[in-house]
Amino acid sequence: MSFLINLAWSALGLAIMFAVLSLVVLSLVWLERKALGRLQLRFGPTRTGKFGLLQPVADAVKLILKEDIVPNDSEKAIFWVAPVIVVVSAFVIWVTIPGGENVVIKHLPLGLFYIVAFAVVGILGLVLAGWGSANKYGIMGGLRSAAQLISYEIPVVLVAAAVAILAQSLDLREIVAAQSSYPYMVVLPLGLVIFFIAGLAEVGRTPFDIYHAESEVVGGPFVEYSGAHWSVFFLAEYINTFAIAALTALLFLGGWGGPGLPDVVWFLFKTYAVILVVFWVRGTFPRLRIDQLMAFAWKVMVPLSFYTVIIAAVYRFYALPWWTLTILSLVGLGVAGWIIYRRMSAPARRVADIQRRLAARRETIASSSST
Amino acid sequence: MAEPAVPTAIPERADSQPVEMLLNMGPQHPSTHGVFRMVLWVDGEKIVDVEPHIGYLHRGSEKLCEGEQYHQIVTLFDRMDYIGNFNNELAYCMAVEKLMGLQVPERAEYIRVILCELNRIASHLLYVGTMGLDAGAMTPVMFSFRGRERVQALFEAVSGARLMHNYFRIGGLKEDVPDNFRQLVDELMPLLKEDVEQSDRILTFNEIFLSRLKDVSPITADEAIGLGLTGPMLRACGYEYDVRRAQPYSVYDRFDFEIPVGLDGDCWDRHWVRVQEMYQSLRIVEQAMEQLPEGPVASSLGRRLVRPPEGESYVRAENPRGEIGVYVVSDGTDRPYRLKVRPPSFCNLSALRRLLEDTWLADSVVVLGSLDIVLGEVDR
Amino acid sequence: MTIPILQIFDPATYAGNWLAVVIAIVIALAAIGGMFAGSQLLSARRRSAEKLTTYECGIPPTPFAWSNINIRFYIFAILFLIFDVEAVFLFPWAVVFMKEQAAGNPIPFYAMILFLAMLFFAVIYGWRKGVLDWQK
Amino acid sequence: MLESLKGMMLTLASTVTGLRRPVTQQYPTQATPVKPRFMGFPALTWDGGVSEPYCTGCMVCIRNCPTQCMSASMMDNPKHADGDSSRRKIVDYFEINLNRCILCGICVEYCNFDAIVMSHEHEMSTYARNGDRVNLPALLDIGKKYQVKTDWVPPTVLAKQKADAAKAAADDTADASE
Amino acid sequence: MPRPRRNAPEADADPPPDPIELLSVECRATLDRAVDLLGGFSPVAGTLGDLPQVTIPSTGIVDACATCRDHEDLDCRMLLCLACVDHQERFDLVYFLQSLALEKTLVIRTAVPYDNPVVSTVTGIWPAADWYEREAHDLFGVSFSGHPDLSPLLLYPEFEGYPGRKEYDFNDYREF
Amino acid sequence: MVPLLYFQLLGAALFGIGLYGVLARRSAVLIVLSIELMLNAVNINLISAASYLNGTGRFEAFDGQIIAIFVITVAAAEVGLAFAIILRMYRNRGTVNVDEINLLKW
Amino acid sequence: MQLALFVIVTILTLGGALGVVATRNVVHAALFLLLSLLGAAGVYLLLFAEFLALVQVLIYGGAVIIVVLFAVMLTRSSEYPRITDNRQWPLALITAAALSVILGAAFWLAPDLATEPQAPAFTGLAASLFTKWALPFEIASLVLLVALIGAIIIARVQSSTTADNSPVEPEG
Amino acid sequence: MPPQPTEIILGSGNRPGPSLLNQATDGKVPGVITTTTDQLFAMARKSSLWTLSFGLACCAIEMISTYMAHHDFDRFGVVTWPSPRQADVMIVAGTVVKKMAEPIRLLYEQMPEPKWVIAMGSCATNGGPYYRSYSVVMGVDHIIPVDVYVPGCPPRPEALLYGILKLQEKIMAEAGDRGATPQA
Ligand code: SF4
Ligand code: SF4
Ligand code: SF4
Repeated sequence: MSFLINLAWSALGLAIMFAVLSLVVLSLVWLERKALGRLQLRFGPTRTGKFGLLQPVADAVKLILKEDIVPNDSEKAIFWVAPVIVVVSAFVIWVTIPGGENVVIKHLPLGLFYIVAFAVVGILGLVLAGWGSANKYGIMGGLRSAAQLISYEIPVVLVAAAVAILAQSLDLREIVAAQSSYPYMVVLPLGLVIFFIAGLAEVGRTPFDIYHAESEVVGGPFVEYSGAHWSVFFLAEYINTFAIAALTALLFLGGWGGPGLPDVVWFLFKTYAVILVVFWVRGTFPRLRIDQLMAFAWKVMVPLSFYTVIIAAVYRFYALPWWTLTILSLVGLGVAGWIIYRRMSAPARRVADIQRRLAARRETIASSSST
Repeated sequence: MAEPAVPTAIPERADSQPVEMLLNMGPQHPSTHGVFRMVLWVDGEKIVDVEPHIGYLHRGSEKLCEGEQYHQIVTLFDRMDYIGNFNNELAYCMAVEKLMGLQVPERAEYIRVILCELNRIASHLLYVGTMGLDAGAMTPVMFSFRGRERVQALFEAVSGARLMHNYFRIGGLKEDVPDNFRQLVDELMPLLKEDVEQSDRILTFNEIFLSRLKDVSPITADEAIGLGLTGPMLRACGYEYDVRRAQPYSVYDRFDFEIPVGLDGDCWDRHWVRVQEMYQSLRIVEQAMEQLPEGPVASSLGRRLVRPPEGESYVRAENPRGEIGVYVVSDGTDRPYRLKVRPPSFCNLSALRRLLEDTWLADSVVVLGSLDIVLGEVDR
Repeated sequence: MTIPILQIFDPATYAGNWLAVVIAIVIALAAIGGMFAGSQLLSARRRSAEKLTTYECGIPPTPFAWSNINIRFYIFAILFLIFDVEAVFLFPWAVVFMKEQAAGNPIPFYAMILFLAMLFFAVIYGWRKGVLDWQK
Repeated sequence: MLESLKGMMLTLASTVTGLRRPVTQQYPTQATPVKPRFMGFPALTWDGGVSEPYCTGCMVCIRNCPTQCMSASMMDNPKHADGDSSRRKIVDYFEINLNRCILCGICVEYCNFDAIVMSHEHEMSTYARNGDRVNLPALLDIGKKYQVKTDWVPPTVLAKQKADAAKAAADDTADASE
Repeated sequence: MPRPRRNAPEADADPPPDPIELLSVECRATLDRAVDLLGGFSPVAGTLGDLPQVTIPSTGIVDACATCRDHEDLDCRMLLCLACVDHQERFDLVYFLQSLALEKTLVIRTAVPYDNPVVSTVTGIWPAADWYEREAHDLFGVSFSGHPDLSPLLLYPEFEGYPGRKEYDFNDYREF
Repeated sequence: MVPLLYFQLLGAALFGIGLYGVLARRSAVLIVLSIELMLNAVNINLISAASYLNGTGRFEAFDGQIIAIFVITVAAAEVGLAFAIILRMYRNRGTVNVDEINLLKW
Repeated sequence: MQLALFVIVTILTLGGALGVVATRNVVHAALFLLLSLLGAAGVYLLLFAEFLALVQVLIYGGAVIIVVLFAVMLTRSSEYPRITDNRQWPLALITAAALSVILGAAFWLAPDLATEPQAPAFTGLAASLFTKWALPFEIASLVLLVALIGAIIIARVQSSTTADNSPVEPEG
Repeated sequence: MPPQPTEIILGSGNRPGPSLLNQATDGKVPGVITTTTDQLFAMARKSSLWTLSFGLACCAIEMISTYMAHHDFDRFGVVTWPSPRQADVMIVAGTVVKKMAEPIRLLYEQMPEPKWVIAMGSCATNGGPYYRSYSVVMGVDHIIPVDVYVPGCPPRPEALLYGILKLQEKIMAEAGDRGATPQA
């Protein structure tokens, strides 16, 4: 009996969770438009509700009311299944993502592994979406999304493993508890950077938005989706964004730990801070090209995350003082940053070259004309 | 692909094994800058071949010009290169003036130059913004449009319209600039400089932007000349050529400005050249404001019907996108017998096939952006 | 809302946990289903043959030749597969090697380092082979 | 790396300024500032002195309009017969299809009677293709609004005033120099 | 190079000066040199406004153009523009050539008959000519033999007639 | 309580279906998919045995599961290789149908 | 309760498997395989092997299916909409059925030694994996390495040959 | 190019097609309820007009200006999406050329209901300065039904914003009284 009550509780909790997540998505949509607006010297929505607060609601209602088109050429079954897969995998991981000490549906002992496992399934949804639309842009986008997401999944997994090594647990609550003295951001800044960047790529945000790049593949896998189907993808995308931000907060920023305020508030505060950074990055950067993206994943992120795992393990194994890890990871970060800087700024140095050569040429021209 | 610009038929390619995918971009595509269409053959993400299709904005302007009186044609020229309107008006007016042997009042020439250079800045700002969009950055376009908006406000104060000014007249200007013109320009200049700098800073040397544009579709100066590339496209290859300098028209010989050139002729160089040109244009405007003489601006023709003598004339001018040429054939009536424009974008775009050799699908967007085409003048 | 968890195996908690996962799936499905149903019910509709054509920038769609998708994608997929398998080993190891070490058994640590070295060798190999370059 | 970070600082800075003063014009709530010379849709002016339009229906503007979007007809001016007005002919019927007008201002330039102006009216969306086909009274209404708003003085009068002023000034200087 | 206004009626009195005389010195030199070099193509010297112009028969156009491009005195490596003018009984093709290095413009003009407007293509000499020729084909119906692909550029394939020609009427639009 | 036998029967049925797929299908891709089914049948058997026979001393729970992990590992490697071969086959011969492929001619 | 769950996962597993061998569409087959494999994950859960279930989801639900999809896309040709079975499919059916029956019978007849189902805690499994099974574990890493290198070589050689030489004429 | 329809479709009421619910309950639900829900829905629709990013000619520049910081279309909830599947409004900004007519019609068809069209500028309204051209369609309403015509060449951004306001009015009016189009 108690078991059934338990079950009922978790069902209720999950329903609430879904509602809360939907609200969060609405808030994120609003926040994103507002934040981008401010980044770009404008207001963002203002006319729907106070401060445009009802804008995402209006969008959502409208999307539901839109006609839902299933194109003729599409593979109907796949076209229908794809959004379902995406949303289910996006939502299921929230079973174990805690929003506070006791604000969680279930503490799964294998929490982190569970999240990793189900996050992978979502990739499938995007590939299938592109495939099912039988649209060239969709297929290109689907392929791109697969290539991108699988490549960046590996750094995410490895860094998560590094955190697990540090905390000696896969349970998110214990991981947060282990950060009570200092967040892992301090000891493993490299991990934070990798996780954040790979997380950006996982949710397809600028500069990694190549799979739904509007100026190239006009929305990628979603190009044929309209109305409710499309909004489901939209929902999943924002849930994923929130999940990545929440995981960043939990794994590196000390989760709900923080003085004074209730834990949920701290958690939301940190998560939204991460999300604002995501929007900020989005408002600043251009996007990469697919070969650069893949090269970045495999040549930079994967080796670096290997390095992260190994330094974390070594640090644990030999019980080194914590600042060694900080130093090690900063060294990794520095070396990687320097290498990237050298490679990427090569053109910039060539500009100086151009200018020098032009100046020289101008001088010769001037001297020849004067003589 | 070795021979330049040899289009093939769309449906099938000769290869027996279909290793390429046919991808259609445009006419409605966010990054084709209007209604341009290209059919790409891609192998994975690599572009194998491309066939550009234009004419989705072919409005028959050249033919229409034959049916309009000379003073009405200015409106059509406004609408050809609808980003460099003043530059276009200038080229047309010069062509007819040459035909008639008209002398333009000095003050009018200066005002024309000021407006044209401001228009060049506005045009390049639009370019920077759309280039940012093509490369996936959303904010530069906002910054650059802030500058554009400021320039347009000035244009509105001068000509009464933000875009379609219809302000230059054959032999002069429609009317003198407003009394507070000097003050307006003085207010505008520092702000505009800031806008230009900001859109420059946020994009030009950004590592991601660099890696997207550098070494993409490089072209040598010789090839560029053969393909008829002009303007920033040519200068990016390191060929220092600018009609304003080579055959100074209007009063351009009185200003001191540099011609920025690139080195490799790749997309980034084109971008860089345009950005530098904005700074040079700012310099020209400053000098022109200093030298701006007093005097009449209106055409000596007044409102008389323009009826050039029988004859032909061809003028060249440096538009933001490259060299424009206007060829007018007059038969002595009040309408031109034939009017032909050499639109810079048209020539630049015709080199697309060559430029997209050995590029990625994502590059096609950037290359197209770096061409900075305006479909209105490509298709006319 | 929470149930205290037990680090040791406890069938009741276990069942509760995983049933929650199942319920989560069901709820997600129900929510989507509700959305789709609501949309089907409420949305305006007017079908036409052309509406159902594939979007291709305003041009009637040309048939898609399925033949070629770059093989590079496949190689990355394989790489991913291998690394996923590696993750399967990495996670158990992450939580256990210290305990074993405490129990005086350093073997797991070195075993994993060896394992990682081999995988890293694979990456290096691919790198050297130009697999990671995505050139044509 | 460095430049990217600089870019991020730039957007951050713009956010900060954006929080203080976005450049946006809050359109419907905030009036749009148009420049004095702004060319909105053409409108006909009203001669308050004799309460009749300036327009004589001479069709010059119509012949010069590049889009042929106007039509007009002329009639004898009854007021002229009465001696109230100096205009022998007056417009009888005038229509502009503003949907077709391209705001070029040529009509204003070519009118000899100061009868047509480019008003500041530009928000004229309608639900019909020719919804902005406006006739004489409507044009005059727009024109009157414009005249009131800008204290309109007929350009010829203005030019004359200016010329007179210039002449006077020249005379002054001439006087002074004498 | 502004010329005196000549549309005043009193210009009738003295015969208009030969336009070639009015050319600037450099243009004059270019013209003479071009006529020299194109001697084999029976050139006729003339002017287009203030530009030197050489008229040659359409048969020699490719070789003449090649000469213009390759000879170092002309060095016209850029084709600025190719205009087609419909003179009712003939089409004039006007090639505007430019030497960027020497800063000279040279105009080559050739006439093709109205009933059989065929001329050989110059795409082999200047790739830039490709679209100009297609456009001329599109709008005027001038055919360029040897051109790789003369499919419609600006118009759609179903379009009938050659809208650039004088005989093609304007659309008449009646709203009033 | 579900008896062990049910799981074993499930495994057997799955194995049979997989076998049928391997034997009956022509497309190499589908054959590999069927092999995956068979491997899963084996895994089900292993794990059920591990779970039910843990206390009997004949079979340790860890072992069953660990063997299953290895099976999965090997299966993953196999899938990767198999499809690589199939791809190569397809590229060279233009088909993935096993009975159209004469390996000797390859 | 448990039985009901068992029935559900059985339906999922076997239904998916039947789908794999019955469908005419390769992508659908891949999706059915996903269904079947997720069903198998459910089975593992019922057997208290939660780690294995997650591994199943991670490896099969994520990676393998993606590899399969890529392979399907890469080998997709016009023949796919009408994939057919072997001509000996009745024979195959008989063989498979016979084997299942024999296996089933064997299980049926085998002595029932089962105790209560129970599973080890995760850490115990992990510890065992890295101590008792350390050697196979290293061998597994070798297997992975070899598989990776092999796959790369096979796929790459192919791509370079098509790049260098003219492609071999496809047959059929 | 199929022959163009010769007659001019005058500002047609382009209302959304009936939904299943409407079909099922036609006349069976008290008018008050349907009206209020309809109005709520209309409010949602009007506040979230997503446009098809699509510019044809010069007017497109002013349209882009409208999206930018100075005028900020986003305040009205107007954002662009590149694919017609996600768009509600098609702003035809520029000259519609005969070659482009077919793509425009196809794009319009591919937009899901309910959808609206704004003809921006005199070209899209009736050919504008190109009324004598051989290749220009004299107004986009020859091809697709248009809801709001924004005159001007190009219309100022404010004029376009005003057009959007008019469209919002129209949407509300349709919801309030099904079957009546608002007065021009
Ligand atoms: S502004 Fe131009 S288009 Fe409009 S009525 Fe006047 S002349 Fe005609
Ligand atoms: S507006 Fe002026 S030009 Fe036009 S009809 Fe009236 S008086 Fe004549
Ligand atoms: S209405 Fe005017 S501005 Fe707009 S597209 Fe037409 S010509 Fe260009």
